[in-house]
Amino acid sequence: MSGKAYSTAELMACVMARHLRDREVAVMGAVSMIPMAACRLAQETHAPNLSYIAGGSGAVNPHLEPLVFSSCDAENLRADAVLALPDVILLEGHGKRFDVFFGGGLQIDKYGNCNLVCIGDWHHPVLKGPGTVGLPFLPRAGRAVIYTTSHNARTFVEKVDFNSGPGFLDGPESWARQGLPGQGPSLVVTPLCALDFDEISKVMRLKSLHPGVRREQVAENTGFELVIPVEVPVTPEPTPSELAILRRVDPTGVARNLV
Amino acid sequence: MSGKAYSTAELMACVMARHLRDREVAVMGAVSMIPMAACRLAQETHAPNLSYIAGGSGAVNPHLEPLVFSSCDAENLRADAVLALPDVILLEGHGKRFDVFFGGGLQIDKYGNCNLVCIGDWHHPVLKGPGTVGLPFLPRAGRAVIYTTSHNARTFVEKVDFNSGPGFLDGPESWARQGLPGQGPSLVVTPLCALDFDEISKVMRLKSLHPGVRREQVAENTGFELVIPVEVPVTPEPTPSELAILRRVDPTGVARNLV
Amino acid sequence: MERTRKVMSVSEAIRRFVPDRCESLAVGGMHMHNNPMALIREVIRQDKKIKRLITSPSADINADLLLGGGSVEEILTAYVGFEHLGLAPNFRRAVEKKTVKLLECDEPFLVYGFQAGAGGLPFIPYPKGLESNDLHKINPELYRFTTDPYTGEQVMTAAPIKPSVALIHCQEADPYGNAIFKGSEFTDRQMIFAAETVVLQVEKIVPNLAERYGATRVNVPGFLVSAVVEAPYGCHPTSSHTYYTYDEDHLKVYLKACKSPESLGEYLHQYVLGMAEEEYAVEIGLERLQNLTTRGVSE
Amino acid sequence: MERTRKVMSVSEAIRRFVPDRCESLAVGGMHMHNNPMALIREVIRQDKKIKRLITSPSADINADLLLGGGSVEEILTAYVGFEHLGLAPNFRRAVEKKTVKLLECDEPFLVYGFQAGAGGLPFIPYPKGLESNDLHKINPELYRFTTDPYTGEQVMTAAPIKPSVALIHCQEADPYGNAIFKGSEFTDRQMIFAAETVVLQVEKIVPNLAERYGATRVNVPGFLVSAVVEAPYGCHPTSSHTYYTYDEDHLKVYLKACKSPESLGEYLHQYVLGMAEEEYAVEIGLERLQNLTTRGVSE
Repeated sequence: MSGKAYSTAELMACVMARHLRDREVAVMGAVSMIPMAACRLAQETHAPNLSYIAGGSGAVNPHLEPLVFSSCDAENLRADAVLALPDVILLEGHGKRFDVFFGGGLQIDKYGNCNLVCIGDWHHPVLKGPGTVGLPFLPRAGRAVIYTTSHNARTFVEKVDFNSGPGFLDGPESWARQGLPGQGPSLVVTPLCALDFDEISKVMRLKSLHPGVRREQVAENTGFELVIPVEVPVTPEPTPSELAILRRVDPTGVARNLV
Repeated sequence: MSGKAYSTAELMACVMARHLRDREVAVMGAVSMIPMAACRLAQETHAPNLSYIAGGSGAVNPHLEPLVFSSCDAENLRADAVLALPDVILLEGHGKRFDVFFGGGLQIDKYGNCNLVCIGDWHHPVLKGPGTVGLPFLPRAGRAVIYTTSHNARTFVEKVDFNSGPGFLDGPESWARQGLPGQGPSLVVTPLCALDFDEISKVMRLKSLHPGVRREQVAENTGFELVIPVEVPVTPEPTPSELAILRRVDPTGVARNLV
Repeated sequence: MERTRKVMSVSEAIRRFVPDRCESLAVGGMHMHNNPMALIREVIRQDKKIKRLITSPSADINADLLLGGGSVEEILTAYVGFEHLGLAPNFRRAVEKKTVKLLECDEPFLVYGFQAGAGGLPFIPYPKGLESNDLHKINPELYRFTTDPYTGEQVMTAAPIKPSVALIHCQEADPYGNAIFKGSEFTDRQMIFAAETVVLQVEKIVPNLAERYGATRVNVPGFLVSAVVEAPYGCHPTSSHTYYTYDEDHLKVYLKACKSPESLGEYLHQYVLGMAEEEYAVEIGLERLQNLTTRGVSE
Repeated sequence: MERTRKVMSVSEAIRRFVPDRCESLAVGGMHMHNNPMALIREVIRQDKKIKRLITSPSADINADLLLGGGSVEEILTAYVGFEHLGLAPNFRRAVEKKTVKLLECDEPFLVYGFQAGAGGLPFIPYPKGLESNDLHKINPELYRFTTDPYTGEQVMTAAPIKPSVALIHCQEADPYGNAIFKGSEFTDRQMIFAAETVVLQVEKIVPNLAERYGATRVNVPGFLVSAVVEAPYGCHPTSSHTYYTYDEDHLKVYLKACKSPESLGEYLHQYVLGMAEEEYAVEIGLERLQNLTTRGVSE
């Protein structure tokens, strides 16, 4: 994003941070540099009582400064507390402990289902993904926040080849039938835009366009028909104070330089 | 036990200690001063690789010196390692982790079943006992060692009013039907004698008489018909070196003065 | 914006977080150790009604005092006793006279149950052989059976336990509820994980707790804790691991007082109802408390 | 009598405790941290056949190297990858070319499974909603269903996992196998509890471990451990929490080497097959290893 005072990753972090509320508890897995920066940003702005858990490390409220690549890194253990991983998994199953669960996938479909398992048929995969780890817990979280650094039609597909991180499943009926404790996916953050989900159809909906991005560009890079409201606002740019915090938390650009 | 160089409790500790083998793992609950002394004695004599866990404290190989009353005492945490109690419970369920489980009861019956729940009918108890805690795990231990400081016909009954710590259940058939990982009760230690169980009938059997105790005395104080072999040896007295160790471990007589 | 501190007085904590009729109250501590007595005395003072009292696998005066001085409809427990000091007088009397409904269970029922409650697990199946005792016969509501889908065998189950409120003692906490057990954890950390609301009493509030001990030792996360009450000697007459040992003489005074309703009433007046919790330590005597020293663990 | 020390060389530990055909081998470590690489390299050197490889919820080079250089029939895993460095080349190739049988599961299947294996529990039922993904459809042998006896609903289950052998890295241990994790435990302690046999590699043997740190921090009991191997920098190229960080450059060398069978063969010759494990650190370079410093956690 040459010419801008901020990187796209920083904008994405701001979008996520603004979505988090005070007193909430968030959790994230591997490759979560942007969500981690977002959580620290939220804590330093409007959500001082936000708690977050950095994946497999079990660290509760890692102080970062500096943010590092691996969510399991010992650097995260400069924190408020540390849980053994089985305790984190226990809390993920509870259904009322985590307000926000950050997820993602090689594929993400129109109902917010994620796939980290494979492209193609599981028995004869075109590409074997790494595996789904904790994404099956998504339906037990208050809200799922989905993010990806690649917004294209290969990632955003009509239907995931393998559902490893459930969103609204096959749509509103199948979701309602489950009667799950969480509200399902609530926000999707990409390098092009922010998206949420239509309340009735549960289909992904354009929420705001990042500065300089056209709605056609989003539609072209999405492999299914998005809900696109008549008026789509522009994602507010990072404020100077947001940027100052992000750069203190991430001085080496671990998150900043991702996109 | 006036006139003797040792107390009955010390003799009981020696009987238990001699039963423990090197490399075994033993576990015990509350009010286990004699078993704890026995474990330390075994470690200091023939079983240096014995491990034992002091009840709810989770302490692995408490060093004692001095032995204290409560198995949950912080004093036990001078130890080799400490497990959280849920981890101890997990290991108790495994079926191959603990070779010896020390148990006891308000009532003990001829098949080695123990009762810590109530005397009389549970719905209208004559006496409400404290509760059974971990005794239901007895059938998952390699061997159960049962002990009591009161050998009388109220404690040793034909059939427990409530089976809260299973021994050989209703006898050999019901035991065999279960196909459990452990060998069942293997030793009973009282102020009068040591007992084991007949291999075929699974009924409690007199194994050795403590010095000065007559077999009639045991029979009179037992509320069911014991198996009594023709030859019953006398329990070997504590050796001077056993006594020296016990008194180093228990300088204030916490176990020694019990009986 | 400022982070919100959770530090408050014992009376405020109980008033705000224990409903007047509490659906289920879990009390931490095991045997005569780490009983959250400051909180429990305040529950009696504020005359809270407890529908179901839930204990650790081995309760002591934490449960017995509530049964003697408080209002408890039913108790889920695997043991109430005073270890080498004998049986629990109010527990025994209440059960024998049926003034309390006893939900009697074993230790794994509680441990598995807290685990299931904490993890949203529908139940925990028992290892084979644990159905061979008599507990499930008197408790068909608690203990049930289902099919092991891997072997086809019938297995006994423990139900999830989710206390409405847990009263727990930790040795130290920071103002945000991040806390540390300095000795044994018993099942207290499990109770924290399983409960809807957690009130912590601590010996000391340590603002830089994670920095001081290393965050890896701070294994109670503040987001599970609603209130932090600083109550030095708040476990008396039980011990607080690494801080002080139990007061055996006082426990004997208590056991003796429980022999008659009159003497129990006097005990309750002298140590519970007739004062604010902040006056308790003075009533016991500071010198006496300071003499309850432990030989100390290798910390 | 003397207590028996369990300290031995890496070659002796693997020779004695990993059968030539190992029914199931669990490898500890998560992502690029605490992988027991000294033990894993020796498993390849000694050409052990592994029927089933079992990983933590997120495996890395621990599994990928065994898939590339060893003999693995099937793998039970929830993730093999290199986090921000990309996909796992040998895992991906082996699965796509079907040279390994993949038992794909999710993180709770492993965590619940180790729990059940450690505790003799016949299975663990999943929280509701975790059956809404597709994993159980491809794995009906692993994921099954039974009835919740409290609600009558169908619930999905995880099977117990009991590895024959677990290879685990702890930062420090005493000569009897009592050990300590100085950073995150991941699922390594669970693997220790679930496995039949445990081989530990440590950065340092500390004879007075419990005295030094306090016994409450020593949460791996020696009676579960068969062998203790002192292997400084034995996690390289992954990190050992609080000791050193991962070697990103070496991991990239590895990933590049995996692009062809020839270059993988060269890598294996240079770092595994062509030397004893004791020479590995010298091959990497001591100065390089010493530069893998962490900023350090507040311990």
